[in-house]
Formats: sequence, C-alpha cells, structure tokens
Amino acid sequence: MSDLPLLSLVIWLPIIGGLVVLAAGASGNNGVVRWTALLSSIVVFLVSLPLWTGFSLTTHEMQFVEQAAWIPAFNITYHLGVDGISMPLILLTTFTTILVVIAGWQVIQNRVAQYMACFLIMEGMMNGVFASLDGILFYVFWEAMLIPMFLVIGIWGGKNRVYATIKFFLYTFFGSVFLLVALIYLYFQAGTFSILDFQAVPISMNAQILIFLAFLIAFAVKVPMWPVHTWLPDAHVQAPTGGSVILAAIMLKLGAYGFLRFMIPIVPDASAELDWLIITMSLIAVVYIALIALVQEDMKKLVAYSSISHMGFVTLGFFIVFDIYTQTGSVSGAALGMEGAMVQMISHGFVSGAMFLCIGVMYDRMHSRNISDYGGVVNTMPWFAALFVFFAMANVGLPGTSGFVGEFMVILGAFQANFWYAFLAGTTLILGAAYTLWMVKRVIFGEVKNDKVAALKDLNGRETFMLGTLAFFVLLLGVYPAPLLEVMHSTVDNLLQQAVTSKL
Amino acid sequence: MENVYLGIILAPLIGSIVAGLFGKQVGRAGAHWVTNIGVAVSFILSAVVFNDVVFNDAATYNASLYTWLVSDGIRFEIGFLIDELTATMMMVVTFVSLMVHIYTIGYMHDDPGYQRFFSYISLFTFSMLMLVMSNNFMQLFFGWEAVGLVSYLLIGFWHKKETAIFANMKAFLVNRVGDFGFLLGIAAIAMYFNSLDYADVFKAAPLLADLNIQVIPGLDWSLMTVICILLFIGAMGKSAQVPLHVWLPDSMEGPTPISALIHAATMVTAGIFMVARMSPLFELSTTALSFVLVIGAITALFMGFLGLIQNDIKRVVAYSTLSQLGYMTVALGASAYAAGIFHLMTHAFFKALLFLAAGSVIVAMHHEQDIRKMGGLKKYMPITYWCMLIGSLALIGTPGFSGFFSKDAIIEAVHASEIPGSTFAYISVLLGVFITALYSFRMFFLVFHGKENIDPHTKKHLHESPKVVTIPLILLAIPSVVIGAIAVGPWLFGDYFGDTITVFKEHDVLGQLGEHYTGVMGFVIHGMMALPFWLALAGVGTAYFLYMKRPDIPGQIKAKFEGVYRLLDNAYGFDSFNQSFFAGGSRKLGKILWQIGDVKGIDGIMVNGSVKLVGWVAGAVRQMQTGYLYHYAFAMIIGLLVLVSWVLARA
Amino acid sequence: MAIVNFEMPNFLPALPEMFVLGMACFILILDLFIKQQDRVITYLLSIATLVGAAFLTISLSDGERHLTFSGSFVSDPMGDVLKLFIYLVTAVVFLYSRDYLKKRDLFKGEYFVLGLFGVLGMMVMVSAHSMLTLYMGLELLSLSLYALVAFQRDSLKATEAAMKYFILGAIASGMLLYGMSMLYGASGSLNIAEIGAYAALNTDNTVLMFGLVFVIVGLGFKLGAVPFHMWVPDVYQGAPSSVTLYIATAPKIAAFAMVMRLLVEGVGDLHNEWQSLLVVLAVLSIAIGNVVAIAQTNIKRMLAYSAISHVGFILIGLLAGTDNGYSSAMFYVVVYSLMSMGGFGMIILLSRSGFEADKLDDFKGLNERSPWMAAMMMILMFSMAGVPPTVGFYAKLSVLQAAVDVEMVWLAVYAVVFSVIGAFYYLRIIRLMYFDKPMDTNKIEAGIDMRIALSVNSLGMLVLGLFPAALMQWCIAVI
Amino acid sequence: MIALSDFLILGAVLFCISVAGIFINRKNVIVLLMAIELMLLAVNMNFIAFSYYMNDLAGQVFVFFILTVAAAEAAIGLAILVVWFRNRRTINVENLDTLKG
Repeated sequence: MSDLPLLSLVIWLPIIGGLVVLAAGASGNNGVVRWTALLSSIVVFLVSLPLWTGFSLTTHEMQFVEQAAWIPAFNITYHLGVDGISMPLILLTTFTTILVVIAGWQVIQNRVAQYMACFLIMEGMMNGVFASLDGILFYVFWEAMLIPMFLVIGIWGGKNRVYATIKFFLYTFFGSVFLLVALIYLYFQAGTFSILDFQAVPISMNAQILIFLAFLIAFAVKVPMWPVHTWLPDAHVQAPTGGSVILAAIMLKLGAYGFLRFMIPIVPDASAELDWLIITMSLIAVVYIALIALVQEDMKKLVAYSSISHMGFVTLGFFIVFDIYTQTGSVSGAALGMEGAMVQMISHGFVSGAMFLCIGVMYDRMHSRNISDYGGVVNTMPWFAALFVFFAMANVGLPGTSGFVGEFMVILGAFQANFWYAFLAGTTLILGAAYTLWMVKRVIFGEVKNDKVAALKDLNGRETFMLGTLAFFVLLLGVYPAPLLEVMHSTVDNLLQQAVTSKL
Repeated sequence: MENVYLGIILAPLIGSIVAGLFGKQVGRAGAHWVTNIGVAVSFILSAVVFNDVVFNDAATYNASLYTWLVSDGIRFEIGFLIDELTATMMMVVTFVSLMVHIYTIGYMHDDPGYQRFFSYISLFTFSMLMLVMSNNFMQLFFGWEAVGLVSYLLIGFWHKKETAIFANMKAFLVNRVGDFGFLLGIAAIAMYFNSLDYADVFKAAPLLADLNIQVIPGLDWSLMTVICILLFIGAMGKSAQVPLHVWLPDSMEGPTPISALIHAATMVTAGIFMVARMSPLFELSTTALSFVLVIGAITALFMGFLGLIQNDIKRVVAYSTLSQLGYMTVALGASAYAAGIFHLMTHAFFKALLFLAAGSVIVAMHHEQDIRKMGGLKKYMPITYWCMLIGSLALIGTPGFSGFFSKDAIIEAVHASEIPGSTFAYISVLLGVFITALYSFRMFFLVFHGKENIDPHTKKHLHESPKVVTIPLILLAIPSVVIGAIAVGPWLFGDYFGDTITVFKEHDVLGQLGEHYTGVMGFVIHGMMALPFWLALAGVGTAYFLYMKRPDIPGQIKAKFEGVYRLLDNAYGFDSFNQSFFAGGSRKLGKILWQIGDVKGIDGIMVNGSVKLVGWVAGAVRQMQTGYLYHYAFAMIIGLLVLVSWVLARA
Repeated sequence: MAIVNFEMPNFLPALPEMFVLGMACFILILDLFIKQQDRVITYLLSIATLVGAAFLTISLSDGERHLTFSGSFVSDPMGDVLKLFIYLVTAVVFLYSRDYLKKRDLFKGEYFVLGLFGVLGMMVMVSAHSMLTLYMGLELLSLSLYALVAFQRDSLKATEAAMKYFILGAIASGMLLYGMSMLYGASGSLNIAEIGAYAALNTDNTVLMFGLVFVIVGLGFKLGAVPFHMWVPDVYQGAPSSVTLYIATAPKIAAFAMVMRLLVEGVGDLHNEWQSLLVVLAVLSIAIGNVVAIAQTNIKRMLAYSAISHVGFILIGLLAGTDNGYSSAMFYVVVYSLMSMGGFGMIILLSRSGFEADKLDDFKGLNERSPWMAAMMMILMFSMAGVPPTVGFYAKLSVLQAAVDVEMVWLAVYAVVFSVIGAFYYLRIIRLMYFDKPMDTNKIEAGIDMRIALSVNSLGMLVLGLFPAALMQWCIAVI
Repeated sequence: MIALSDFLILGAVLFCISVAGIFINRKNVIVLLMAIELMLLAVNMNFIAFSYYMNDLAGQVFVFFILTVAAAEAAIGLAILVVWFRNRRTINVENLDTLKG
C-alpha cells in the first residue's frame, strides 16, 4: 500500500473521476452521473485514509514524498509531500467532498454532470495545493482551483451570482498574482522553486518585508482577513450549498495554510517585524466582523461573516509566536496558539460546512435564506432543529464540540503573548454566541411563523446522513482531539523553530 | 473506584441519550424510567462514594481518565478529583436531581416534549457531575459551559413562548460574559502555572503569590488578584451575582422542575463551588476576596428588595435565590468557604423544595403564577402548604431549621471578618434577613392564606397534586429541616473538609467562631438571642401585618413611594440598560460597521470603486480611438517624438 | 568589364523559401484554371506547400547557423523553429478559414496565394540578416496582408480597415526605413552583423540611437505596441474573421523574429538604450490593452486589445535583454499565436453564412448549445488570462521571471496587476457562455474537421499547460 | 560642396513634411498616399547621401528596392482605395470612421 503514490492519487483520481463524470453526463442519465461522482469521492476518501494511518508522528520531515522532473528550465519539479499540517487538511478535503456530492444529490437537477465534475476536479486541485512542495506546482493548483469554483457559483448560484463569482475570482486572483511575483523572486534567491529550499535560503530584511507583503495580500484575501474579506459574504450567499461548504470548509483554509507553509518559514524576520499587522487584522476580524454578523438578515451571510471571524482566530494563533518569543526568548506557549489554530481550521471545516448544509436544507424547502421568513422551524423539523442547534453551539465554541478546542487553545496561547489579544479574541465568546443564538432563536424557535414553515418536512435519510456524520466528527473532535494534535506536534515544533530562526 | 465514578457520570448520560435520541422508540414511560433509573444509579453510587470519602476517610482520588490533548507541554486531561467537597456536591446534585426527576413525571405529565425534557435534565445531571468531579480547569470549563447549554435548552423548553426563547438566549449570553472572564482566568493559569491540573496549580500558587503583572502597561497588579477576579467573573455569571444576575429571574420562563434543579439548587451554585474549590488561590489575594465579598453583599441585599414587589410566585422564589446566592458569595468573600458550601447545600434542599412546591401550586392553578390571583390554598393543598411552610421557615433562618445554621454562620463569619468591605457586607446580610422574611411570608400568606382570589373555573378543579409530586416534596422537606443540625458541627467547625479547602490563618473567621462553638443546641440558643433571629421575626410580623391584617397599606406605600417602586419594578434598570446599551448598541455598531465599513467603505470605495474607476478609464481611453486616421497617425508621431526626446534626453 | 568574383551563393539554406515561392506562383497560375467547385484543390495544395516547407525546414535544420547571400540571409535553429510555427499556424488558419470563406463566396485562390506570400514574407523576415532582406520580407508580408484585409471587397468595414491598415502600415515602414537609413549611415553597412559590430564599439553614437528609435517605432507598429497600436482594433474588427485570424497569429511570430534580428543580433550591445524604450512601450501596452478591452462589446475588437496587452508581455521578455528573456518572449509569442488562433477560430466556428459571431453577446449560453465548445473556449480564455493550468500561465510566468531576473520586480508587479484587470474581460466571456441563457439558438454549423482541429488547438493549451517543459526547453535551446 | 548634413537635413525636412501631410490632411486619401511616397523619398535621400559619402553601393541598391516596393505599395494602396470608394462613395479621410472605440 505504501508504495503507491498516494498523494498523486488523491490529486489525480478525483480529476479523472470528474472527467469520467463529465463523460457520463453526455449520456444524459443523471442517476449514473450521481453514483459515479459519489463513488469517485468515496474512493478518493478511502485512498486518502492511509495518509493518516501510515503517517509517522515522530518526524517533521515531509512524508509520502514524490518527486519528478517537470519543468527543468526553471527547476520546477513535480514535488509532493505532506507533514502534520497538510495531511489533516487533505483528509478534510476528501471527506467534505463526499458530503458535497451528497448534498447536491437532489437539489441540482440542472447540468448535474458539470456540477459534480466541478467539485471532483476542485477536490483534486485542493489536495494538490496541500500536497505541493514546489512553489509553482502550488501556485498552479492554487489558481486552477478558482476555475471550478467560479463556475459553480456562476452557474448554480443565486440571483446575484454573476457579480459574486466575478468578485470572488478577481479578488482572489488579485491576491495571488503577488504570490506569483514573490515566488519568482524567491526562485532567483534559491535557484529552485522548491518550497523547502525557499525555507532554507537566507533573504535580506528589505526583501523579506516585500515578500511578506506579497504573501500577505495573497493569503489574506483567501483566508479572508479584514479588510479584504468582502468577497466572501457575496460568494457564500450566491453559491449553491455545495459551493458554500467547500468555500468555508476548505478554501478558506488554503489561505491559512499559506501562512504556515510560506510566510512564517520563508520570511520569519519580516513576520516577526510585522506580526502586529496580522494580529491587528485578526483581532479586528474577530470583533468587527462579529458585530457585523450580528445584524445580518441573511442566514448565509451571517454564517459567512462568522467564518471570517473564526478565521481571525486562526491567523491570530499563527502569529502570536513572535510576540511570545520577543518577550520570553522562547517559543514556549506558542505551540498552543499554532496548534489551536490548526485545530480551529479543521473544526471550522466541519462546523461551517455543517452550518451551510443546514441552511441548504432549509433553502431547498423554502427557497429563502432570510431569517425573517423563518420562525418555529423546530415545530415542524425537530430532528433538523436539534442538529442545527448542535452545530450552532459548535459554532459558538461550546466545550465538547470541536469548535471549542481551537478557540480555547488560541485564547490560551494569545494570553501568553498579550492579555489584550486574549481579551479581544475572547469577546467572540459573547459576540459569537450572540449572533449565532439570535439567529437560532429567530429561525428555529418560536411559533410557526407562516404556512410555508408549517409545511416543512423533516430531514430525509440523505440529509440525516450528511449532518449526522458531521455531528459525529464535531463531537469526536471535541471530546477527544488528542489524535489530531499528535499528528501536528513534530511539524509545529519545527515550524516554531523556523519562525524564530533568523534568515537574514 | 474509578468504575464507580465512571458509572456516576455515565448513568445519567446514557439515560439522556436514550431518552433524547430514541424518545419515540422507548415511549414516554420508557423515557422517564430510563432517566430516573440512570439518576438513581448515579445517586446510589454517589452515596457509596460519599460514604467512602466522608465516613471511611478514603484517600483523595485524583487521576486522569484520558488525555484530552497535549500541546506545548501542557496536558489537558479529563479526570476526577474526589474529595469531601466533591463527594458532598455529588450527593447534593444527584439527590436533588433525582427528586426533580421523579417530580417531573407528574409535573410534565401532559407535555408533548416529555422525553426531551427528561433527556435534558439527565444531560444536565451529567454535566453538573462533570463540573464538580473535575480535577482540572479545562474540564471544569467543559462542565461549566455544558450546564449552561442545558440551562439554555431548558429555559427555552417551551420554544413557542416568545418570552422563553428570549430568556434562554439572554441567559446564555449573560453567562457567556462570565465565561469570558473565566476563560481569561484559565488562560492566565495556563500561562503562569503551565498546567491546568488543580493539584499542580494549588501547589505552585504560593510561589507566585508575590508576582505582579502589568495588564495595563505601567500598572502593577498582583497576578493572583487578576486570576481570582477573572475566575470570579465566571462565577458571577453562573451564580448570578450583580451585575450579571439579570438572566436568572427571566430563566423562570422554563418549566418549574428545572427552576428548582438548575436555577436554584445546583447549577447556579456552581460558581460558589468553584470559588470554594479555588480557595488556595483566593486566599492569596485579599483584594479578590474583598471584591467577592462586596459583590456578594450587594447581591444579597439588593436582589432581596426586588423580591418584595414580585407578583409571580416563581419570580419571588427566584429573587430569593439571587439573594441567597449573595449570602453564599459573601461567605466566600469572608473566607468562610465551608459556610458557603454549607449554605449551598441547605439552600439546595429548601430552595428546591420551595420551587417544587411553587410548581405544585402552579400546576394546581392551571399554570397561573400570579400570587394576587391565589389565596387560601391551604385547605386545598395541605401537603404543599406544609412543605412550603417548611421551606420558607428554613429560608428565613428559623432556628433549628437547616437554613438557620448556614445563614447564621455566614452572618457571624462576616461579622468576624476584617477584610475591606466586611462592614458593608455585614450590614447588608443583616438587613437581608429582614427582607427575606418579609418577601417569603408575603408570598406565603398571599398564596395560602387570606382571601381567595382564585378564578372560579380553576377553583372547581383545584386539588392537591399527585403523589409523584408530593413525595419529592416530602423527601426534600426532611433534609430542609434536619440537615443543618446534623452537619453544622463537622462542617463548619470540624475537620469535615480536611485539606480540600484552604483558609489562611489571618482569614480564618470560622476558626474564630469555632472557639465559641458548643454544639448544636448552643448554636440554636445563641441564634435565638442574636439579632438575625429578631430581624427575621420582624419580617414575618410585618408581612402578616401588611398582607393579612391591613392589605390596604401596601397599596398606599406603593403610591407614596412611586419612584422607589418604579426603580424596583424595573429591577434597578439593569435590563433596560443592557437592552439598549449592550444589545442595541452592538447591533447599532454592527450596522454602522457593516453599512459604512463594509458596504460603503471596503466594497463601495475600494472594490467596486476601483472597478468603476477602471471602467471609467476604459471608457475614457476608448474615446481616444476615434476612428480617424489622422489621430492614429498623430498618436504614432507623438509616440515617436516622445521616444526620440527620451533618447536624446538620456544622451 | 568582367564580372569578377561572382560566387554562386549557397541556396540550400533558403530552400524552404524558394519552395514556398515556387509553389505560391504555381498555385497562383494553377488557380486560374480551376473551376470554383474544385477550388478545394488550391486549398489542399496550399496546405501541402506548408507541409512541404516544414519538411524542408526540418530536414535542412542541422542545429548550425548558416549565412548565405553575402551574409544577408541566415538560417539558424531559432529561425527554423519560428518558421515551423508559422507553417503550423498558417495551415491551421487555412483549415479554420475554409468553411467560413465558402459560406461567404470568398473561397478563392487569392486568399491562399496571398496567405502563402505572406508566409514567404514572414520566412524572409525570420531569416533576414540584412536590413534589406528584412525590409523585403516585411513588405511582402504587409502587402499581402493589406490585400487580404480588403479581400471582402463588398464590405465597407473590411475595406475601411484595409485602408487604415495600409496607410498606417506605410507610415510605419517609412519610419522603419528612415531608422534603417540612420543605422546604415552610422555603421556604413546594411548587414546586421556588421551593424552589431559597429554598435558594440560605439555605444554612444547619436545617429545610431536616433535610427534606433525609428526602427523601434517600426517594430512597435508591427507588434501592435502602444502607442503604435491604433490600427490593431480597427483592422481586427474590420477584416473578415478568417483574415483577422491570420493577422493575429503568424505575423506576431515574424515580428518577434524581426525584433530579435534587429535589436538583439544587431544592436544588442545597445541594450541599455533600447531597454528603456521598450519599457515604455510595454508599460503602455499592458495598461491600455487590458483596460480598454473591458469597454468592448465586439469580441474581435476585444481580442485585439487583448493582443495589445499580450504584446506588452512579450516586450517584457525582450527588454530583459538576457537569453532567458528572449527565450521566454519566444515561448510567449508562440503560445500567444496558438491561443489567439483558437480564440478567433471559435468566432469563425460560431459564424454562419450571413452571420458574424463577433459580438460578445453571441457567446451567450454557449454552454447550453454546445458544452464541449464552451469548455474549449473556456480553456482558451483562461489561457489568455494566464490562469493555470493552461499554458498561458507559463507564458506569463516565463516573461515575469525574466523581468525579475534583471531586477525589474516593479515591472513584474505592474504586469500582474494589470493582468488581473485583464482577467475581467476574459471572465466576461466565460460568464456569457456559462451563466447566461443563449440568445442565438441556431445549431453550430461548423464541419467536423474544424471542430476537431479547434478542440485539439484548445486542449493543446491545456496539455501544454500540464507539460510545458518541452516547448520551453525548445525555446531555450534555440536562442 | 554640399555636406552630408545638408542632405540629411533635406531628408529630415521631407520626412517632416510627409508626416505633417499625413495628420494635417483630413480630406483626401490620395494626398495621404502622396505623403507616404514623400516619406519614402526622404528615406531614399538619406540612403543615397550616406551611400555616396561612404562610398558604399549598398545604400543605393536599397533605394532601388524601396522604389520598387513603393510602386507595388502604391498599386495596392490605390486598389484598396478603389474598393473602399465603391463601398463608401467618397475618398474623404474623415469618412474612414466606422471602426472606432
């Protein structure tokens, strides 16, 4: 088993699957298309599992490495590998894709094959981003992924989909071109496009700062961080459920992943110099965005804003290391923040994915996302309501759910850097609860608001399976997060060392 | 023993899961059986543990069940710490919970959400046990939030009721404010102690007693003070101390059994328990203790006032709960942790009793809760009447009843305390005694005596509650009477708690009192002669005079002191302030940030603005492509000239 | 007076040119005797000519550099590769054009003959090693193109476009010639190598510099760089689509060759001087091309502006002044000609008799009419926008890295920012194809060979995107 | 003796006149064609002058080529003008305006 090029498989199998689905779509038989898509996604998930089981916990070196010549002219190689940071994210991707395929099972009646193919291809590309160890390979996947998402939002999206999808594409494209220039610059410093070489090569402070800013634009847009977040609410609102799920669960993680894979190890000195910038942006995201989420009338928008707020935690967790190191001269305490942020990423993948699926479940029945159109859903959909409240609580960060673990660790870590970081981050305890529960109150509880709500039917088997699976993972991760953390330790420790080792 | 502990925890959890997820399959009876048995098992096992720990002096059990996670050298674990304090809490929790479970069978008999309700209260029992049995801060926080969740679910149990779902959200949010402080406190502990295990932290605490930190640059604050106050903010939320008390009266929107269980007997006392558990930390900071003391005193007195004007039977009891929680907090502030826990226990019994009795009245009255529409119920509901009387007597501290011992001990302890704020606290708790008696018996008289104001239709069906309701009442009435006398000696002045609670010599007020302790009878006799007793008596007398003899006077007082009345009626304006300032303010701020920051600023100017700019430039530049050849040629020649001059300029 | 020292030049290196010339003349004459219904013979012969030329070029190519005709003609690997692409592109252009021309009664021998003469002109330009040969090639190409644009004689737009193209083109060649005369005056030779040798020793010669500016204007015109770009949109729009297709593709390759011969092989040592001029052109081209394209509603015109912006990128590669830069510019120009071939091919594909699919709105809902073709167009558009995994991305990557290599990071940043603006109008086409309902519901009429060729063309962009190494390596090897 | 520079200046002047003719003239396309011829003549002047003063025949050879090409060019230009005239019924430069923007 271990001899198989697993990473290549998790990248290319879904893409091939997507093409097969497209081909199957030509026959016009949507049933075949759906089953093919489901089968592909499940196979890919199964293929990705050995990444976990065969993962060595004791090393921070890349594992499952594959390397082959690709573009010798620029020393670009087809170089894949995973460490404790990327491996869980790949599993998250392969898992989420299954759900997305299931989520689109009935709702999507129009151009089913293209829909399914988009997601499968996207899956392969996202895996590619996580697995790439070559800058250009990374960039290729990073950008290419936009294409299927662009189509997903644009074709199957809501009323204002064109604006949303073009905004999404251009925003992220704008961000990533700076990444490209930075990569090219690094190439001339390192002589190759290998990310690992980038991490090793010394770079002057001025250059580091410029590269830092380029990375920042690229990754901040993707995360998204305040103030380059405004594409997200639009994209989420307009995207079909599956698109929202992928956006929230995986795509946002790509930006955060970029911080870990590129920014901190490649330009540690600039990061140390400018960490205040990221921390400020993160804290603004946590507070400012939470306040905005409070007044949203559209459920998807609300959850979208809540995602931004939660991602603020992630970036905060990543960058407290520098403050801690400046104060104490050691990185003790920083791992809490960084690992917490990682857990938060995974958890947010589950929770926000679940939230969007929940909203999708309602939207499929009511064709409205307006909070004011709902009320008293619990009366007609008790099981759904139970799960919705559960996920809402996970979103709020209730202990016992996965949402708590990351927030808790990040706040603990942030406290070590500065009381006020933790203080501001901690306000999410209140604000997060406020916007989430207020929505729950207006949507789920209360008297049955109108005839439409009265006519709602509870979850069907397919939906129960989706949400139930997610609930299981949310709970599992909340109750026993240790295995996930174990995977990361070596990598994070190494990363922290890289972060505080000057490259000047 | 570990299996026993696990059993205690898991029995209610299993009950909850079965009743919750398989409610339909097991049916109503199945649901109440499975949960009742679960809690009963838990209670019995708790009793075994209690016996083991308290009577057989088993060694303190402190071990981890499993490692939740390890990060940065800090082990986050799930484990149990079983000592006297824990064992006591387990007994209280499981006993009251069991009573409430039984009572619920009757109380919720006709409710469509029967199974769900049982699932919730069993889940609550599980969470509360997790909280008290924890051996570390992480798990404490887990239990802390979990009980909050269940409280949220239960307050909003009748989810069609707008007030209920407002109240539950409010409860959760206000609690979250507390938790916010609590979490920061835990973060501080994690940072300075590098461990969240109680034992480690308590052991290391004295070493850090003199450490100062600068939360605000330039200001040196003692680390312990910061930690303790942050932790106490958590307690303020959970135990409803001013100003985070606002959720508790509203929480009465939930079904009565949970008012008894969660919002009187157990959950709200979690804060008290927590502070007592943290006594090794709190002892290190007199400032924090003073803070606790003053907050407690304010709560004890001012929440009592509010009880005076309530007309909803449950709200009266709720405000009395607030006030009693204030007493407990005062005890903590005075370093009389044992007295606080003692009052916690007695209060759990008599307050649960009061609530359940009130519930019994409410059911009999067909969910009428306004005491002005009651009266003379004594003859219809004798058992309820007697139980209510016992509860009230215990509450006001009638010598010999359980409440007397605990409350008197607190008052004496505060009297003996010398930390800043103790004088204020002493006056407050003394005055509180009078007020407590006044509102308790006002309610008592209005409900059970005097003129019958019952609506005739209700009257026709008025009868005593069924046995499932009355038996728990009786079972709770017994400890409400006797537990004080049994426990006062060992608890307050003996070695009951052992090393569980740490009290420094200079704070040891109970120790001082203990020097004069001469046994239960002596305590009672001393109590009879002390000021509180007479104040209580005066309260009862006043109530009798005002509401039985001269029912016209309250109206006149109300008219005369309208300003005061309105102040009380608005509960000092906390709600309206919170509503307009915090809720309204943050919504307004959110709207401003959204509309001006996001929509107009970032999107309008930066994003769409640059798009518009590009579009405008495109349109403008496009005009230059006029279609006329001579313009084209001209452009070429201009280009040529520019390049030529460029080159010449360089040369 | 006797002819002394007359040496028979070595014709061998110019064999492909001579073959094409011969064939073009042959077809010209033959065509006179072919009936309209057999006109396909002309078409096939033209293709055969290109194939034959390719065969000759390949078989003569030995990786060496051969000078002949007293040093006025050069045959080197770079020229061979460029010529091969010219053949390829032209052959595909013929293929794409066939149906289009037939439907418009334009399926005449002239089109192919002029096309072949154009190819010959391009070949000469590619192989020119003297200003004279260069000029000859350039004019041969230009005159053919003028005629081709006016080919649809009854079209007002086409003839107007031809008129404009002709006049501006003539001015440009006038300027180029003026510049050449200066270079000649300064260096005393028409031979590029000798000019180069002179320039190497006299880097500060004002006359030389003066001439250089004029030469650059001429080159800029041929490439379509701002501010010498004004003809591009009008001609692209006005000319029949099949001619636009031709103008937009192969001549770019030739223009690149011309720049290489004149600026690099010729006055390469004045790199410092001409670099800044090219920077100006590149900066303006990228900005104007990308921005103005946004405001277009005619897709041919839009692609014209897009071409202008692509030229800006090509110039970035050139102005780097390193082998790395030249090879990346070459890579870019080859890729660009393939991309735009597909793009204009798609317009032709959607056109019918009496209907030009040159409005953006004509692409509405293409995904519903033909998902496959929509996907192909999408690949092309993303390739033009430079989004991976299409080859357009590597083209951009290579020129950007060339710029960064010579420490012009700012130029790279500038270029990528404008490429984001550029992405907008490519996306708009995709948006129309995928997100809108079709306005035109007629079936697509194109023949199967055209569909296949276009699919291969588009998929090629993707395949080259996945495996760009070979082509890139090739470009590096021949520079 | 006429100096080289005189010829060059003449060439430059001719060039300038032709350029001016191109963008000042807004009426007749024929004039444009003439201007273009003039431009080529300016170039020829340069070539010949250089050729003469440098004793290098190549320049003069070039001139012959230019002349030939110019003839071809003029032929094509006029042909285009004719077809355009057929469509537009005018040879006014200002009417070359349907393609723009």
